[in-house]
Amino acid sequence: GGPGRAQDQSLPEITVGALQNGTVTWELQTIMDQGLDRDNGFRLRVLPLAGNPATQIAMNGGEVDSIVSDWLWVAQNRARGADFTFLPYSTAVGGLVVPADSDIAGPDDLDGGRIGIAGGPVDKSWLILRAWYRQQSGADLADVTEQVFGAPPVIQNAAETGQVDAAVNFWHYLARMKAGGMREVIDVAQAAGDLGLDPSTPLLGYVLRDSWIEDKPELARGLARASRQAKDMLAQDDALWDRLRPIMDAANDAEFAALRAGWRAGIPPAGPVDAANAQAMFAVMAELGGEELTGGLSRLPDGVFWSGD
Amino acid sequence: MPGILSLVAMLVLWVVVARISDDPRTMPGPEAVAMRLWQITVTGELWFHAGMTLFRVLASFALAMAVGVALGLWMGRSRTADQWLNPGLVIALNVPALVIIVLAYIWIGLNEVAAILAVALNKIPVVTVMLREGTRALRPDLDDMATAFRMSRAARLRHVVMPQLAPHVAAAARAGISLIWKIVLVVEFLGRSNGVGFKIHLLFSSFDVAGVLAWALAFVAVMLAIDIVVLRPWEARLSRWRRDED
Amino acid sequence: MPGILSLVAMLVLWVVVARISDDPRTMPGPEAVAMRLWQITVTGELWFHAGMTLFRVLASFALAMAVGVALGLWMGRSRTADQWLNPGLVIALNVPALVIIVLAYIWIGLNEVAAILAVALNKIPVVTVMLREGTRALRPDLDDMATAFRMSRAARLRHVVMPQLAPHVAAAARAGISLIWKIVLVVEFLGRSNGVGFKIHLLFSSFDVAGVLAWALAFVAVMLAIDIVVLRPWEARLSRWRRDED
Amino acid sequence: MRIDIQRKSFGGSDVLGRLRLDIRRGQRIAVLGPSGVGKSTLLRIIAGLDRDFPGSVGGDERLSVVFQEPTLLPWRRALDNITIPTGCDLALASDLLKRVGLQDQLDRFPRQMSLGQQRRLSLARAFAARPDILLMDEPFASLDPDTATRMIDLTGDLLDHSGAGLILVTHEAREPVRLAARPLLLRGDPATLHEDGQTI
Amino acid sequence: MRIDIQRKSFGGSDVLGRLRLDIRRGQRIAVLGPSGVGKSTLLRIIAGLDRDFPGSVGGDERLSVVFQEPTLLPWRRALDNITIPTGCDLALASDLLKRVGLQDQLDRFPRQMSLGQQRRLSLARAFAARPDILLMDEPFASLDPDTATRMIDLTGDLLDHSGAGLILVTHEAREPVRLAARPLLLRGDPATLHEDGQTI
Ligand SMILES: Nc1ncnc2c1ncn2[C@@H]1O[C@H](COP(=O)(O)OP(=O)(O)OP(=O)(O)O)[C@@H](O)[C@H]1O
Ligand SMILES: Nc1ncnc2c1ncn2[C@@H]1O[C@H](COP(=O)(O)OP(=O)(O)OP(=O)(O)O)[C@@H](O)[C@H]1O
Ligand SMILES: [Mg+2]
Ligand SMILES: [Mg+2]
Repeated sequence: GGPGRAQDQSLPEITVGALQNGTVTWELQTIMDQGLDRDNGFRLRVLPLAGNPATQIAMNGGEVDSIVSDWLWVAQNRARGADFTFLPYSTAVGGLVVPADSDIAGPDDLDGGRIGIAGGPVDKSWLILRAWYRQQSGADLADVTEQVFGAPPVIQNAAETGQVDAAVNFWHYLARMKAGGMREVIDVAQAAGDLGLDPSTPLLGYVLRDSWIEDKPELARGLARASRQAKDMLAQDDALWDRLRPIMDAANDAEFAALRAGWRAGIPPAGPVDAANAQAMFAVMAELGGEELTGGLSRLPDGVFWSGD
Repeated sequence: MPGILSLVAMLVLWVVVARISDDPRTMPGPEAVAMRLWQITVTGELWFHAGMTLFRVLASFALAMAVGVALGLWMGRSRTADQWLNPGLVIALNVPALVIIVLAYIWIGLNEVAAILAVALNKIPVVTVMLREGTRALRPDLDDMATAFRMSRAARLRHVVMPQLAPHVAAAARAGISLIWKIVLVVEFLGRSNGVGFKIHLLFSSFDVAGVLAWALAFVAVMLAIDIVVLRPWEARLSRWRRDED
Repeated sequence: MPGILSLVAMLVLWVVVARISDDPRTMPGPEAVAMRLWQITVTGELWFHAGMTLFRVLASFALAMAVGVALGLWMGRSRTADQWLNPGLVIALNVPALVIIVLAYIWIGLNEVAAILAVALNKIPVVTVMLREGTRALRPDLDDMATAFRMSRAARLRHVVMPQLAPHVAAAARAGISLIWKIVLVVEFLGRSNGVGFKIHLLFSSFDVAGVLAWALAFVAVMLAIDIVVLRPWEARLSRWRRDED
Repeated sequence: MRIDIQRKSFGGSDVLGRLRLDIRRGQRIAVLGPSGVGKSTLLRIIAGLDRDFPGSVGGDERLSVVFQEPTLLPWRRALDNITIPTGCDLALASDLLKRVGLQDQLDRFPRQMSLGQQRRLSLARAFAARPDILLMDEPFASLDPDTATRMIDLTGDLLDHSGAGLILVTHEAREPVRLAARPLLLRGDPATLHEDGQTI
Repeated sequence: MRIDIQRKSFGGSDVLGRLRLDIRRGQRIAVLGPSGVGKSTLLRIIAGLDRDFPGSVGGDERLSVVFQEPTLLPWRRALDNITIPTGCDLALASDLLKRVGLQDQLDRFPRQMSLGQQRRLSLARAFAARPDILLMDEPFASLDPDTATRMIDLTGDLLDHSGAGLILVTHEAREPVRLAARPLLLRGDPATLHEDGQTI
C-alpha cells in the first residue's frame, strides 16, 4: 500500500476475488498503488485466488463483493436466480495461432489438422471462429478438424512442441505464444467484425450483485470510476507498466510488450454496453455452443449489464 | 433390503434439505437432478461419456492393481527391496496428481496413453503401500509349512499368500477404483475431450450444480453397481471359509 | 543407507534425463529446481505456505482417521450397520472431490472450517473401507477369548482388536496422508489464498514447471520426513512381537 | 449353573443331542470322549461362546476357560497376557506364572515360547480370573509327563483353595482320578452324556 | 541326512548345545524331553526352517513335517489342504483321509473341524508328501487313546511300506516302543541329546 493507507481504515471495503497472477490484478494493483480506491471513497481488498473456478465459488458463496468473469456466466447464473450483473472490464478475445514454421498460411489450410483449444468446446473464441469459418467456406471447422481440449498451459505446450497444428488460447497466453514466435492466422476480433458483430462488445467484466449495488450504490459507482481511471492511466503511462512488471511474470521484453499491448487493446469503450450487440453475439455463440453454453437460455436475461448508475 | 431402505432415507433427507434451503441454484432437489439425468440419458450423451470414463477407469485400474500388488508383495517380503524402494515410494505417493498428470501430458502427449498412464501412476503407490502393510502381517507358520513342503512359488502365492492378502486387496480395490475415478476426472478436465470429468467441469464452469450432480450421480450409480455385482460377491466367495456352517 | 543411496540414484537419473531432453522449460534439471527451492526458502515463503498446508493436512488427517476408524470398525463388526451404511459409503467414496469441495465452500463459506471438512469428507470413506475390510479379518478365537474372560469393551478394543488392525491402520495412514495432501491441494486451489496448492496452481497457470516441482518436492520432503520420523518407528514398535529375539 | 441343550447342529447335521447338566462351586466333572464327538462344542456352549442352539444355559457364576489351543494375545508379553484379559494384579500374575514354571518368561511374547509354555501360560491365565467354575479343554495335552503331573496337582490345589467347580475335557483317564472329578462319557451320534454306561 | 549343530541361541541365550545326528531312510528316532527344552527348535532346524545357527544340516532327502500345531490353510477344504501343499493326486489324498478317519470331512474347511480332526488332517498331509524322512512334532497329542493308537499303528504301517525314516518328538514313552524308534533324550541347559544316559 502507498502512503496514507493507514487512515483509510474508516473507508468501506470492497473485496474483489482475483487470480493472483491474472491480468485483472494489474488493474487492481494500479487502483491501490495510485490511491484510486481512496479517491473514490472505498478501500480495495484483493482476495488472491489460484484459479477461475475459485473466484466463481467465492462469488457464489458470497465471500467477495466482486470477481471478473464473462457475461455468459453472469447470464447463466442470473437465469438460475442469482442477482449477478456485469460491469465491463475487457474486450480482449483470443485468436488462432500456428508455429512460425507452419505450412498453414490461412484458414483454408486448417482442413484435416489438429487444433488445441484452451476453453473447451464452448470457448467463446472457438465458437466465433467456427461461425466465421462456416460463413467463409460453408463447412463446420469442428467437422473438418480434430480438436484437443486442455488447460491453457497444456495447450500452449502442445502447440509449441508440435502436438497440435494450431491453437486457440486465452489472450494473455496468446500474447506470450506470439512473443515466442508463433504466428496468428485468424484474429477473433476481426472474425467477429466479419460476422457483423461489434468487436468492442466487452466479454469480461466485474461481476456485482444487484442487492449489493442497491445497498451501496456509491460504492459500486466508486468501483466503476476507479476501474475506468486505472484503465485511462494504464492506456497512456508506460511508467505504470514498469511498476507492474514484477507481477506480470514476463519472460523477456518482447513478452512484456505483447502483454501490455494486448491489455491496452482490450480496454472497452466508455459508456454502457449495447445490449443488442451482446444479444447478437450471444445468438451466434448459442447456435453453435448449444445447451452447454447457454444453460437453456434462448436470449440474454434482462439486467445482465449494469448501466453504471 | 436395508441397503435400499437406506438409499430411500438418503433421498428423503435430500428432499427435505433442498426444501428447507430453498435455493435451487446451489442446492437443487432430487427432482431437478433426476430431470437432468433423464435428459442426458435420452440424448445418449450419458452412455458415450460414461463409457469413455469407465474405459479409462478400468484400464488404469487393471494396470495399477497389477503393478501395485506385485510391488507391494515384493517390498513386504524383502527387507532389501523395501529399503531401496521406500523413498521412491513415499515420493511417488506424495507427488501431487496435478503434477503427474501435467507432466504426463507434456512428455507423452495429449493422448489416451498419457491419460491412462497418469492415472495409474497416481494409484500404483497407494496399492503398493496397502499391499506392503498386508504382506508384512502374513502368518509365519503357514510360510514355514509352505517351505517345509517345498511348495512351488506359484502355488505358494496363490494358496498361501493371496488368501491372506484378500482383505487388503479388497480394500485396495474398493478405495482404489474410487480414487482412480477421481483422478480420471482431473485427467479428463486437463486434457481430454470427452468423459464424465470433461462434462462435469464444463457444467461446473457455468455453475450448473444440478447438472454437475446429475453426472456425478450417474457415475456413482455405475460404481455402486460394480460394487454390488462384482466386488461384494467376490468377497463373499473369498470369505466362505470364515463361516460356521458347511 | 540404501534409502539414501536410492535417493541419490534417483537424483542422478533425473540429471541424466534432464541433460538428454535438454528442454529446461518442460524438463528442468535438479539444479534449476534446487535454486527455486533455495529462493522460496530464503524469502520465507516456503515456511508460510508449507506451514498452512501442513496444518490443513494434519487437521483433516486427524478428523478423517478418527471418524473413519470408528465407522470402519462398526461396519466390520456389525452386519446390520454394514448393510445400512454401505450404499452411503459407496456413494461417499465415489462423489468427485471437486463436488464435495465446491459444495462445502458454498454451503459453509470460504473458510478454514469448510476446507478442512471438505478434505476430511473426501478421506473418511476411504479409511472406513480399509478398516472395515481389516475388521472382517479379525481372528475369531481371540474374540472368543475376550468374551470368555469378559474383557471390557475398552480393553478389548485396545488389546485385542487394535493390534490386529495395526497393519490396516498403518496402510490407511500412509495412503491416507498422501491422499489428503492431494485433496488439500485442490481445496487450496479452489478457495484458499495461501498454501502449497495455491502456489502450485499459480505456477502451473504460468507454466513454470521448475517452480511447480520446487513446491511439490518441498512438500514431498516434509512427507518423507513424517514417514521416517513418525510412521516408521511407530510401525517398528508395533511389530516387535513378530520378531524372533526378545 | 444349569445347562439344558435340546440339540446342537452345524449346517443341518446334529452334533449334540439332548443334554442336561448341573454344576455348582465345589463340583468337579470330567468329560471324556473320542475325537470329533463334540466335547469342545459343549464346552463352548457352556462358556456362552455359542448361543446358536435351542435350549438354555443359565447361572451367574464367574467362568474362566482354558481353550484347547493356547489362544494368547501374540502382541502382548506373558505377564500382560494374564493381567489384561483377567484384570488381576501383577503380584498374582507373577505368582501364578511362577507356579506354572514360567518365572523366566514374564517378558516373552507368545511366539517366543514353546507350545508347552504357551499352554501353561493359558492355564495360569484361567486361574488368574478366579473363576467360580473352571472350564478346561484338554489343558494338559502336549506337556511332558512330569510337567503334566505338576500342572494337574497345581490345578487340584488351586481348586481346593478356591472351592471352584470344574468341567474338564480330557482324553486321559488318570486326570479325572487325580482331580477327583466325576467322569462322564460323551458318545453317540448325536452325542449324549453317559455315566457308568447310563445316559444322563 | 547329517545334522551338525554347534549351538542354537535365541536373543543371546543358548537353547541347544552341540548336537550331531545321522539319519537315513529306514531309521527311526524318537526325541523325548521336558517342555521348553528345545525339541521343536531342533525339529525346525532339521526341517530347514531355521538356518540361523552355526553348523550345518546336509542331505538331499525329501522331508515332510507334522507340526506341533495343525498349521492348515484355513481357506482351503480338507482335501485341498492335502493336494495343494504336497502336489499329490486326489486318489491318494482321499485314501489317506479315509485312513485317518476323515472320510466324511473332505469338504470341510479347517475351522469347521475339531482340533483332533485337524491334527489327523495334518498327519495325512505329511504322509501324502511321500517323504524319505518324516519329521513329527507330538503328532498324537490331544487325540483320545483309541484314535491315538490307530494313528500310531497307521504311521508304523506307512513307514514299513515306504521305508521312510522317522524323527518323532513326543512325551509319551509308549510311542517309541510301538513304532520301534530309538529313544533319545534331549535335556540340559543348553540341551544336548542323550541315549541311555550317555551324551551323543
Ligand atoms: N522365537 C523364539 N524366540 C525366543 N525364544 C524362543 C523362540 N522359540 C523358542 N524359544 C525358546 O526356546 C526354548 C525351546 O523351545 P521349543 O519350542 O523348542 O521347546 P519344546 O522342547 O518344543 O517344548 P514343548 O514341549 O513345550 O513344545 C524355549 O524355552 C522357548 O522359550
Ligand atoms: N464351525 C463348525 N462348522 C461345522 N462343523 C463343525 C464346526 N465346529 C465343529 N464341527 C464339527 O462338530 C463335531 C464336534 O467338534 P468338536 O470340536 O466339539 O469335537 P471334540 O469332541 O472337541 O473333538 P477333539 O477331541 O478332536 O477336539 C466335529 O465333527 C466337527 O467336525
Ligand atoms: Mg475339541
Ligand atoms: Mg515344541
